[in-house]
Amino acid sequence: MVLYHLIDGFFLGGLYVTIALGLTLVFGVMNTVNLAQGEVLIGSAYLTYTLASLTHLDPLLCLLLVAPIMFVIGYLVQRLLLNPLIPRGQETLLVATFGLLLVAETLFGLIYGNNTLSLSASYTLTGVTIFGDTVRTIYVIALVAALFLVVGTHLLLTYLPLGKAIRAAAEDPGAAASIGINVPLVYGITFGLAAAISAVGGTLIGLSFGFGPTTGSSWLLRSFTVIVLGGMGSLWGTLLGGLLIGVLEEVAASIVGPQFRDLIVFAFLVIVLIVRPEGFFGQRVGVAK
Amino acid sequence: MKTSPASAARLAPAATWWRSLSRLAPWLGWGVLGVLVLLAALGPLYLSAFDLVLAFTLFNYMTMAQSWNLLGGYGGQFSLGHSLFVGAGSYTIAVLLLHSGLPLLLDLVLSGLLAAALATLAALLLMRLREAYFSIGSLGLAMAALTWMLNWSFTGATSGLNLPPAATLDYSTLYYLALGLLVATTLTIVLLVRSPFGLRLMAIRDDQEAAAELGVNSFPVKLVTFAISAFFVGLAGGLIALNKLEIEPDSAFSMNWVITMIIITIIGGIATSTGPLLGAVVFFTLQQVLQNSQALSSLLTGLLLILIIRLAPEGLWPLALKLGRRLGEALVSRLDRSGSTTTATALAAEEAVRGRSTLSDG
Amino acid sequence: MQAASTVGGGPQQANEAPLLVLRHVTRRFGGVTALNDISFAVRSGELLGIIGPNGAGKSTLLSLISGAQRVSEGEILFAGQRLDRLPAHAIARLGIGRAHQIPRPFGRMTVLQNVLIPVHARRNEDPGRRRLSDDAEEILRLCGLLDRKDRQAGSLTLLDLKRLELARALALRPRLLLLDEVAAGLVGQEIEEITQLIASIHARGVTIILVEHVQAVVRALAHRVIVLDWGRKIAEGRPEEIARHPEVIAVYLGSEQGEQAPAHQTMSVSEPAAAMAAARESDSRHTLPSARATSTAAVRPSPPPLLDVQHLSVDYGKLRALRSLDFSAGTGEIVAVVGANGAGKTTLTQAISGLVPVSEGRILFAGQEITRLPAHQRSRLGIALCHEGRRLFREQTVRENLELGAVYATRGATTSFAQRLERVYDLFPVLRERAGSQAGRLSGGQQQMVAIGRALMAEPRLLLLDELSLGLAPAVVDQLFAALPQILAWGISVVLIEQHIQRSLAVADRVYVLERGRVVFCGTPDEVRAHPALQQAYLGVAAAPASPAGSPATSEHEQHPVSGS
Amino acid sequence: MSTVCKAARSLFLMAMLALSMVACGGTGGSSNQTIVIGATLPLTGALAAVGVLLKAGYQAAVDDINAAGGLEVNGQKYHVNLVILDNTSDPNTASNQATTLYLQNNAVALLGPFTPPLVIPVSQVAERVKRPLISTTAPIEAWLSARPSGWQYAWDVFFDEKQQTSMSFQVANMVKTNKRVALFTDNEEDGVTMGKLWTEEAPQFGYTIAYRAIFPVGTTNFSSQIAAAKAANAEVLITQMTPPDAMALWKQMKALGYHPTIAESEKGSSTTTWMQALGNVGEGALIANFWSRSFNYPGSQELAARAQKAGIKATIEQAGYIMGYSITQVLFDAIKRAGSTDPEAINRAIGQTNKTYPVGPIHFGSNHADPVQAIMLQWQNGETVQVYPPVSGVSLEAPAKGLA
Repeated sequence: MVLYHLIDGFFLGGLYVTIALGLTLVFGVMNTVNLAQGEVLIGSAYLTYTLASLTHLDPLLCLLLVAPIMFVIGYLVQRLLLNPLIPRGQETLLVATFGLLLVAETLFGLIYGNNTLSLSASYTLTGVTIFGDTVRTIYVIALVAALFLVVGTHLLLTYLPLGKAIRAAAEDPGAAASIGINVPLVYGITFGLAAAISAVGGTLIGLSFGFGPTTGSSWLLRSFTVIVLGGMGSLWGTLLGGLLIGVLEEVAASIVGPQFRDLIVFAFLVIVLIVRPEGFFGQRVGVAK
Repeated sequence: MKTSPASAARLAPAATWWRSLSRLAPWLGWGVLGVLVLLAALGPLYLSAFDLVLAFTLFNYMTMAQSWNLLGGYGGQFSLGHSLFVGAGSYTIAVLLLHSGLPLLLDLVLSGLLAAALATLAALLLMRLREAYFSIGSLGLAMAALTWMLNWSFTGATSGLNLPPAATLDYSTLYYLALGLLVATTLTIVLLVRSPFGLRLMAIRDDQEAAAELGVNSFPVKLVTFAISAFFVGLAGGLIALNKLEIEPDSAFSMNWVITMIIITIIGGIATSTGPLLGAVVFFTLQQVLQNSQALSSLLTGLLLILIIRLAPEGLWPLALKLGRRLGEALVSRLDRSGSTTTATALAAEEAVRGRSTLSDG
Repeated sequence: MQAASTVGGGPQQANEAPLLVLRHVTRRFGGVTALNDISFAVRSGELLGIIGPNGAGKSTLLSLISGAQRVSEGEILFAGQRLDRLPAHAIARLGIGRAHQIPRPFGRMTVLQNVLIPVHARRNEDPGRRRLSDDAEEILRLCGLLDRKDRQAGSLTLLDLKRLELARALALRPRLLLLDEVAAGLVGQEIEEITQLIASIHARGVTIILVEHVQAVVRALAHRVIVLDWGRKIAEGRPEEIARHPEVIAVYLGSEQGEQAPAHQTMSVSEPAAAMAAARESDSRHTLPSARATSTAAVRPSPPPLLDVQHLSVDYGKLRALRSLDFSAGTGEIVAVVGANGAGKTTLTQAISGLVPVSEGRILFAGQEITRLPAHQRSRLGIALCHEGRRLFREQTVRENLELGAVYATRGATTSFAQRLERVYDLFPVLRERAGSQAGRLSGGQQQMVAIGRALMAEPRLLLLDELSLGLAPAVVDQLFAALPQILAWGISVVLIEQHIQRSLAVADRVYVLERGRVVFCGTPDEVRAHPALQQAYLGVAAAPASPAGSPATSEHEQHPVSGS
Repeated sequence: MSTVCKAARSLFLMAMLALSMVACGGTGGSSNQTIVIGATLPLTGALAAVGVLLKAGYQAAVDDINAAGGLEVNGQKYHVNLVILDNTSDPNTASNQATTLYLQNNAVALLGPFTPPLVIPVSQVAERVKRPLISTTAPIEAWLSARPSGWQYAWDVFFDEKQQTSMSFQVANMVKTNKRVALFTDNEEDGVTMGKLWTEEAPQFGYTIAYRAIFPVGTTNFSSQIAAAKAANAEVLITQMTPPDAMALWKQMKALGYHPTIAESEKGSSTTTWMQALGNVGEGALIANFWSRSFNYPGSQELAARAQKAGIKATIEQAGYIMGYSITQVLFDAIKRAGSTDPEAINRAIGQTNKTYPVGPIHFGSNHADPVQAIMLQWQNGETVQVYPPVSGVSLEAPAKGLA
């Protein structure tokens, strides 16, 4: 049974990675905590839902369109709203993203109603046998997606000119600007990229569980735990943090009972922050290799 | 008042008039204060039961935002965990009323004290964290407390507690309690901010390292600020429980409390002592007017927040002061040019009073 | 001022046990050793000067004493008590006050409130609130800030902020005062005022450690001087001795050029009296702008210059950093910009490259107006900036840094990426070897090469080099300067900011002398060498520090016409 | 000086507010010809699906009485004004809105929201202002325990949970199982109360609780618990959890290959979103209710038809509509009987209710609660049908089709 919790938590952790990655990217590059991350996730799920019910395509296939749309939305939000606020400091950005959270939550309710929706696909109802235990196929897909996203983001940041520009802008916006990097553009792209990555996380949430207008905040809290554990803004830290939180949740739930699952996760969040605010793995995206 | 020397010379009569008004300001202030205290104290005489309930809720909003502002505004510690203290206050008074024979007022004070004790503990834990880390840490603590309360059978777990019917106070008593708490909170915070302690607090906010090199020990300052802020929020939580008579974790520890405090403070003006009061009026009015369409209400609140942070990040109160001062100056100069200082309107007088105190509005 | 009565005594009482002792103090940041095995003692009532080039570790040293930073090794004793284990606030309450080089006011509080903070910190002698605020006002009067006590600290001018720094440190009623470049960014009258202020504080018996770039101030005040270079103590002695110390000369002037220009060296360093005389001869800055106008017109190249800066003003909040400044650089030129710290050199390069907004004036580049263009677009037009402090992307490799320089830069480049990379590698062969290393792991000299290389990768038409040799060993500096002719040969114009003044004069076609945000002189290196304005601006020697000046308050009003707005 | 100024300014604002309150105070009054009835309902948020059904039911009853010329009290016809506020499923808001409705809108009585977390705070307000409230919520036990001294002004109509628990096992008895039960309940009031009852009652019917899971609302991943239930070889599944959580559980049981014979989904499958979200997986889920098409109380079929026309198609949703309609009628009858709009009189009259309404006979006990008859429904082909007590033409599908 313990082995089962480990395995299940591990795969579930993959899902957590996909939801926290966007937060990591934004914090790593812009030093901003995006309080509306939950709404980015849920918004993507709604978009996928709309597209899937219009076209009857597979939700994961819909991502091909949803991710670019989320990219554009993220880009525009950053350029039009957040970018002018950057000089005013973190607090201002916190409040601005908080305003976005309120607006987005309400809009979801107005547009889609308040019922819990979920995305359907054949693989959400099947399992895969691993070491003799059955794990939901969608979790396996999530883990693969997580690995794909982390490695992909890493490659992008490391090898593509755009990625290098992102890292340069993260490390020293002034120096970056003076070698020809359009820093606001890079920030906008980063935010858009984070939103596009979150589109994957959001769609996976919709497939694995369900979502309503107000579900976002619980995923925001989950994401916080993941990135705090991994070291705020660290790419590989997010991967490790997500997997660890997944395992921790499942194992803790099995030991002290599922009703204490959240208590343990939040207590863990606080303890990690107090003991090692920089997290346990690695450094910020912008400066991490 | 930033009239340049040259223009001041040109506008001599009006400027004199202006200055003499400013000198009158404190007396004007005392006068208005007296009238208002009287008006508020006599509330139950001319207000309906429903108005009393509204005022009760509004006063609590003001108290909570004011307290949050002490830590978040003057102290620069952007707490996302203040819901914890609302819940702690609510639960303390409920538990005491149910299990102890202590008088109600003492229970109320104890609920504030317990919140303060919890805050001291929280401050010890979160002391090292700054900026986003502090915010997330405080949020984590509040969420941990909520999940704990959801499972604690002593406080009824998810069902929560029901206050004994004997604890039912009439609306005018609740009104006076909330009013008293608001006045006490505002006075305490205004005095505190003006005291050496307040100076130290703001110095830490502006530059903790520089403050340390000038002999400011940030540790006790942060600790006490956190405790005081939580004390008043805890008292407000106790009052809320006394009004609702029924509490359960999800609403007592709801994130909505801290969200409300932040929205009110930001809208009204962070790190000003009038801002939270004004913000509460704006927020509460919006809530009441639009209570038939909650969606529109929260949509507008969100948009208002974004607009404020984008266009007037200091908040409405400093904005109003700025506009008022500009208007006042324009009026003075116009009056002076036309040479008639006789038609001194009440409006201009008020602007003068307001404009004068901007400089001191920390 | 109460300090006099409490502390008592003055420089005369210097025989007792030292007030402050540093023993083998070392401070490391990660792999970098900022201070290496520093030992010295300060007697009660002494005024100790600490000098050294930028990056020598002076500010770090003060941070260790004030407790803002922890020592890595060694110990610090104050009146026999260990300081290095105490938190900063406890050290402050022992009576150690510090004024920062870059003022750190509590910007949202008033001037009086700023000063009240340290006044309240002296709790053990609390004689009641009324007395304390009287005390604060007394200190503000002493520092010439009394009439501005209700202003928001964030709205003060630089001089006033420096005064506020001093006032706050004094309000601790310190036994030991740590002054970090209090005169930096000030000139002439202002330096004089601050010097007098320090002298009067010292006369009241306060022991002072003075870190200072403006040597005139050090010379006028210090009993003893310690010279730091690159974290090491290289000399210690009386000010006159230090001025003749060969290693100090090397540090300030560079070994090679120091020999090549013996005449100048004699004048500027070895003979302070002569320097002062020269300064007096030049009398005041106020005559200089006209001189500047004529000489600028004469020297300005006849075809339209590549870079033409007209009446440029830059403000940082209330502080005007550049004042209606004219500047130009022609194709194929090396233009040197010299001036004291805070004269506006870095601001000039940043304004040209678009990193700070321009308040007034225009900037033309290759005939195109770029005044309002964002930084990255200017870079793409061919303006490359090599930042002070290098500002490499430390976690990325050398090659990645170079690539980043190329990818987003100049449009219409004539050479291919590979060609440019080869050129940079040929220029600095060591970079080819270290191509795969993380930039942050290189030595300072190599990092500077990467920084220059990164700027060159854009195939710029104008290269702005801000503090080319800052904190580098002479041998490395030689290497860097040797690269300049090659860079010129590629058709790149250079604007050079360099603290090794003789070196920059040796390579420059033209020289601008900046002082307090203005061009006070412009001409060929020879003209500059012959002109006393250089000494005035670079060494900050204004009128003789000893002569008493008028009341600070009145002169302040004349100096800052904008301060009231 | 500025301290004084500041305090003065603060108070000035308060005065402005006080004045504005006085100004607003008079607006909500009722004319002689109008009776105001209020309701704070969860029209958005987690419980919105049920809230809109109750709203439609309340509104239909009020429309009917107004169409008939109004409510006749003491020979005079009153127009009924129903004021409905949306509490976004938030207890704090519900409490505030109840106060508003009573004191500001001068509602003589309130119709209730739904579920204990919302009904209890509103009931407390009713007690405080001493005006009646009729609500419908399960479990009654949780509602009763909230005020040990007994409710004076709040009334509740719902089926009795004891009856419901026994029914769960009686339904399970209809097919052959190993009588091992996996019990999933969340930690909300109803989950806690019901979980306890099922655990207590199981032995009487010869069932063992082979696996018991308690978890917070909002739990998303149930893999471990499902694995444990599977390992415990439980063929009977009983759950009481919110719709989102129940849907997540059902999907995951399907994915992980857990095939219970009996699968009861209390609360979770109470609206058509169940089938919309789950598709075929939701088939075969059981849920207790108080009304089905087989009921033939006066007016009940007509109401069902009206609900159908209003877009409320599933039987289980029509039940909510009919319940809403019925308790509104209970209130109207009480007002008529009271012969005045005095809340005290109305409250007394409610206690005397004894009549058959579309939802069934209603008669309050001394504890202010009325247990109506419970029945068991099963989702079959996207619709709920009554499987217990058995009706002709319908049979219990087991094992649960969606999970098989």
